[in-house]
Amino acid sequence: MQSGDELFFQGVELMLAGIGSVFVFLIMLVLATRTMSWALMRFGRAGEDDLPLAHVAAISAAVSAYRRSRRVEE
Amino acid sequence: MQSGDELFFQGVELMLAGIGSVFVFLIMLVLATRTMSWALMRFGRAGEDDLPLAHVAAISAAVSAYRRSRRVEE
Amino acid sequence: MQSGDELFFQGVELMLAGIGSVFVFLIMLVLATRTMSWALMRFGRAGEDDLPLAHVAAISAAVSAYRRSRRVEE
Amino acid sequence: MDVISTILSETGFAQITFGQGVMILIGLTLLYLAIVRGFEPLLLVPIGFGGILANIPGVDIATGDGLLYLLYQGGLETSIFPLLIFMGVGALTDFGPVLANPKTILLGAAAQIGIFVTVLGALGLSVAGVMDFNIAEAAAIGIIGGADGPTAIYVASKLAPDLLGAIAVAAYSYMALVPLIQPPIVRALTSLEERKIVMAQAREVSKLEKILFPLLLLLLTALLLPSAAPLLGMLCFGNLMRECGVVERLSDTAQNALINIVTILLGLAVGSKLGAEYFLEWKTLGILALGVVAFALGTAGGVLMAKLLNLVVKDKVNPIIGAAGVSAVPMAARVSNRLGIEANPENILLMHAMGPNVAGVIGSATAAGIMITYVGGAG
Amino acid sequence: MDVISTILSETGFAQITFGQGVMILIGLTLLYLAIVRGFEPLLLVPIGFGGILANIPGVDIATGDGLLYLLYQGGLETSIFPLLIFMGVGALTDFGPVLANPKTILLGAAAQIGIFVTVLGALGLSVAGVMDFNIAEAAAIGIIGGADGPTAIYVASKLAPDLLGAIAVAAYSYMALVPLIQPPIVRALTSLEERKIVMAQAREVSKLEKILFPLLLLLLTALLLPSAAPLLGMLCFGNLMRECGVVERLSDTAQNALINIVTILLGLAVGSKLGAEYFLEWKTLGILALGVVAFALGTAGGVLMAKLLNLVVKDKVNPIIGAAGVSAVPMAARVSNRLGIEANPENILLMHAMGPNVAGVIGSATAAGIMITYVGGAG
Amino acid sequence: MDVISTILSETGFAQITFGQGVMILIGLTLLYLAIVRGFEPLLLVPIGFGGILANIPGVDIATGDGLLYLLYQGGLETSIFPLLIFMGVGALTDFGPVLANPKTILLGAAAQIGIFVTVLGALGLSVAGVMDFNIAEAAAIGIIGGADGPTAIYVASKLAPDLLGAIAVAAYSYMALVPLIQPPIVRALTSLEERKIVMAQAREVSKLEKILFPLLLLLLTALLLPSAAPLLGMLCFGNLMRECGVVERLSDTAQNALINIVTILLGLAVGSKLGAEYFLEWKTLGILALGVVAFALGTAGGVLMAKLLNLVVKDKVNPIIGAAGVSAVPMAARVSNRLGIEANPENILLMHAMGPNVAGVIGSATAAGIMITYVGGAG
Ligand code: NA
Ligand code: NA
Ligand code: NA
Repeated sequence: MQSGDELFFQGVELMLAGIGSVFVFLIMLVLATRTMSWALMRFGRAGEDDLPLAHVAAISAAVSAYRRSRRVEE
Repeated sequence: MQSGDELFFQGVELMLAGIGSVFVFLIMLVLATRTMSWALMRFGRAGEDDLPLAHVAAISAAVSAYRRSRRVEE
Repeated sequence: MQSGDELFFQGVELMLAGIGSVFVFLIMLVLATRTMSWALMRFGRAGEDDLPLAHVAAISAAVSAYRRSRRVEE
Repeated sequence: MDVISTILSETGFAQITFGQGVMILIGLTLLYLAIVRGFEPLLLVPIGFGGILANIPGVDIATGDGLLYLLYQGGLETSIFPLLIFMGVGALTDFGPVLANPKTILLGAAAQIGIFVTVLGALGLSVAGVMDFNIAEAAAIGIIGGADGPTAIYVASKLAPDLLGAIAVAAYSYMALVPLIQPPIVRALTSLEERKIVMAQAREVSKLEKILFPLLLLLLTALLLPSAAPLLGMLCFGNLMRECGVVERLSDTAQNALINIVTILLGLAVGSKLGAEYFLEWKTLGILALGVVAFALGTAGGVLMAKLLNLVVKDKVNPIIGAAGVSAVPMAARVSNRLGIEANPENILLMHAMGPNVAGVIGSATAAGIMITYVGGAG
Repeated sequence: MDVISTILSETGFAQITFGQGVMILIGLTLLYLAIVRGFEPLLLVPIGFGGILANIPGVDIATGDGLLYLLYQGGLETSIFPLLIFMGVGALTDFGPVLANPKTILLGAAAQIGIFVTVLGALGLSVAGVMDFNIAEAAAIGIIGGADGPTAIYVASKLAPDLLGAIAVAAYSYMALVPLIQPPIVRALTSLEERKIVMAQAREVSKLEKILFPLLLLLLTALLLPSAAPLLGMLCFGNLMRECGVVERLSDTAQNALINIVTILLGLAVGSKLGAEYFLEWKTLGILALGVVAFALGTAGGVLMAKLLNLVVKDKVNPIIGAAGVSAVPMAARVSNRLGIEANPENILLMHAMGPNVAGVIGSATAAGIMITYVGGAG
Repeated sequence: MDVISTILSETGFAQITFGQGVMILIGLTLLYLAIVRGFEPLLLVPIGFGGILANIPGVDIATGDGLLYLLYQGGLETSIFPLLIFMGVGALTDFGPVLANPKTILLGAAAQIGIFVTVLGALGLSVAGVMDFNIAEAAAIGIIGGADGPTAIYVASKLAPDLLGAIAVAAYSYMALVPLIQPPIVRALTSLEERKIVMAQAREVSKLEKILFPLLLLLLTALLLPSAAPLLGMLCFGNLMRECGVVERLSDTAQNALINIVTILLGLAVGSKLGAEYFLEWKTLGILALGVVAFALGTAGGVLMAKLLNLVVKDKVNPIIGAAGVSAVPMAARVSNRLGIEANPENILLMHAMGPNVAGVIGSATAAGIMITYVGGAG
């Protein structure tokens, strides 16, 4: 059980942290959105030059790289 | 375990009570339906003069009345 | 735990039995399909001369036959 | 080789029992009736197919962790499926004819007599030593006479789950056989003069009446017969969504996607109770016999109540429409219409018959509530 | 006879409590508001009806193995229903206005201030001894100010399940009352000159931006605020299905059959928490009072943030659209539009207001994640 | 302040592991392939998105009581989702081409050779010490060669749940890559003369044949291979609803709302097995390598069987359509058609290829039944 003061202090803490977090998160979203839109306008759509089978190779490479990195640690 | 006579008597009881209940219920439904239709024709649609926010007040009043009534009992 | 040889032998067994079963099953399906199509062309659609209530009689007869056969066994 | 003998021993040929073979044939019969004869296909196609699946040997489908058993457990043991179907039925039902002529509700009441007389009959068979039904089973069998599939399934799943398969098959079969069962009874109990009665044109029903009716029925249920509240409550909910005009998209889904999905799953779940061990019992014969008695008595009850009503009311009722009180919506109303045209080619009874027809749904749900209360309390 | 007294003792009349009677009237009031007044009918019809069902005496509907309890247990305790609704909301939402003018996201952020101030207010009432809310309950009440139904239900089901009924009723009622709550606040905080501001035509948004936006939001959530990932993740998933253009049939189902089915079931499940024992508490009055405070503060926060923004940005923002940041999609955006036309009949703010409006959905889901993290960690 | 450090420590940045980051990139790759490249988007969009959700750190989504885990538990551990999908596939499939030319079923049989050879290959890798697959895992991997998503998911969920994510990704990826994998194999195994063979116009198939076919298949399954009855039974049930003509509304729902809902939920549930701990294993590389081998061998098996058939039958079969026997409906049939046009611009093989194509679905479900029987009995 907590005293009324503690409870109220928790509320203040939650309010400040909450408002802060919402703003930080949504400001990041504004920046990310602007950056994305800018990048798309700047560079247009990426070329489609990769080989279709390349993705299996890519996934394989990722798994393989990961496992190798693990082995080093173990 | 019950004897055959008891079982059959239960059946008679269920039959009479069941038929009776169905009729009572549906006769009440006939009366209620007639009353509703009559009332709607007689009084037409109620006026729309209440304030929209009134409902929150109404719910609040109901809860409040209920809690007060409880307090008396407790 | 099983040895590698056992495991591989199991694989060979599963491969042979599996390929065999798939073929047996699907060859039976080819035969059944051909037979059905042939029968439908040969005999056309069966007459619709049975009495509609007959099905309850049929189900009853089936249940009854089954129960009688059980009684003999018991 | 070892593996070949394993595979051979796992074939259906090696494992099938005589009972399973019989049940597969019965399942095929149900599919035949549904597809070729048009017997309540929306339910009998899934039930019949489910019945076949339930009798495939050597694999868990209606048992263990098989799909049909999981559907049974999740949707029938909990009553969720029949209650959602009832919501959909509510969303599909227009209670206008009942509102236009409320006295037809009494026909829907009288047609439930068959239910309770049949319960007595089932117990009579027990007392006579012919069958061995307890009171819960007798009550579940009686509900077949309610001529309403989801109600019968709801009651059977609560009071007599092992008989569920046979009760559902009987209920839907006899609903499909209404055009055969009812006409001779109606003709025997009425004169040609009576069957020629032309009923007054029904009055217009206002939108507001239609909105208030499900609420009225709900409140009456809450105050008089709470045990019927799950079934009637969901019926009223569906109907309120239909009539209130502000939740079109929910009403539309309740009438289409949702009721269709639940119908498929419900049918398969009912099929799980068509295993040979449940269905191939003498009790099934008793259920089939008692079911047709219940339908016949209900039909007679409705017709006789209409004749009784005519002794006291000014606007005469054509007694044919009493037969529609059993429910079996909309088949029984159509049969009434046909019998009316037979007696008087200019007499279109369809809308008049819809009143007792939908009232019969309320009547059998009421009866279901009473059964559950009584058997829970006394049985 | 014994059976008659049994049946009489089982009627609702014999068993109903005063509290249940009051709750049935409240349920009817909610239905009246939904149907006649058009208050969020898609949710308040099922919730109001569920509330009546939950207060029918003597039968397990919202308790035991009753339908409403099973729906609550299966869909709300697990959070499955609100998450699937969020997926549907994502599939129904066009984030184009946000992409065209990302700074409006800040309005959606500021409008969440009401949430957190209300939490403090709820705790203040506790400290003052007026009410007795713990921190989890205070957090759940604050979320009403998010003006987003599924978010409020999601948070309440996790943090304060006993208050779920009252919180849902408050959230949907005030969302419906946005046209009454917001205009005086907006007029008080802005000058006519400000309300006349004409905003620049929004730019075209490309298909690719729309496809990438939900992925961007998902990644940001994953990296910054994982506790919001269930809600925001499903929102993004629905939105990606909508925008990606290759899964039309899934998107269509998520926007129609699926969201409708879940809405019906969710509403009934919420109704299960409108039992008298949950709702007829002083706490409910506190929730109703705090809810309107939260809405008012959120509105003010959005408007003031717009004025603040105008101090620094070149393209001025009409501060009215700050009010749309509370969410209450699309009601609040329409209110903004009406206020704009009132000030300047040629000023169509609707599309501009949709930006903060949908950003407000993201904002309150963000706030929900923070609440759950904080209360889980500290409460 | 304490709360800030709490919140910071709860961010994704603070908690994400290297493995989770890799998996999120793989999830994005799958979405790219699905959306931009059109790789089986109906499944790979939900699977890819689910894979990202499953790797968000610090929140229960694919674990504990998170949505994806609940979907996995409720729909995949029980096999309900793949079985309902199979019902929908049945409702979407026209078996007319199979009935018109039943010998094409043999092509669908031969194309399953790839499944079993791959099982042996997987075990060979184990014996050689390269990988460590047990027999259940090897069987589940082999089924990738069945080129049928729900079958692969069904088998993997029963025999090797930890490999489910990798197997599903491999199955759907290679199904999408059929236009790349098959043509070189077909060209290598056939002469231009053979590829130019024009097949006789298929005969008309009667409605009654189409109705009886699913029942015939069901009975054969019941008698010969009960372990395939859940999958094939649901396929037949869906197909019977489609063809019988009396349950249009159920068939329509099975083909649309129901299969779409289940597809969304299934995809997310599969995503729950794309956690780094399941997917980032050497075994995944083995699965990807073996999967393409299985597809290639299946293609070769179908083509060679067609050439074998031509030694004995009068009406020659164009061996290209043997490749369609792998299933991958309808992609493989379209590839066959394109190869036919390449050899002879007037040769439209599409309808002929649909025969082995849908027979391949039956073939891989058969193989699935055998795997489950054998591994259950011997493994
Ligand atoms: Na009835
Ligand atoms: Na909000
Ligand atoms: Na296949």
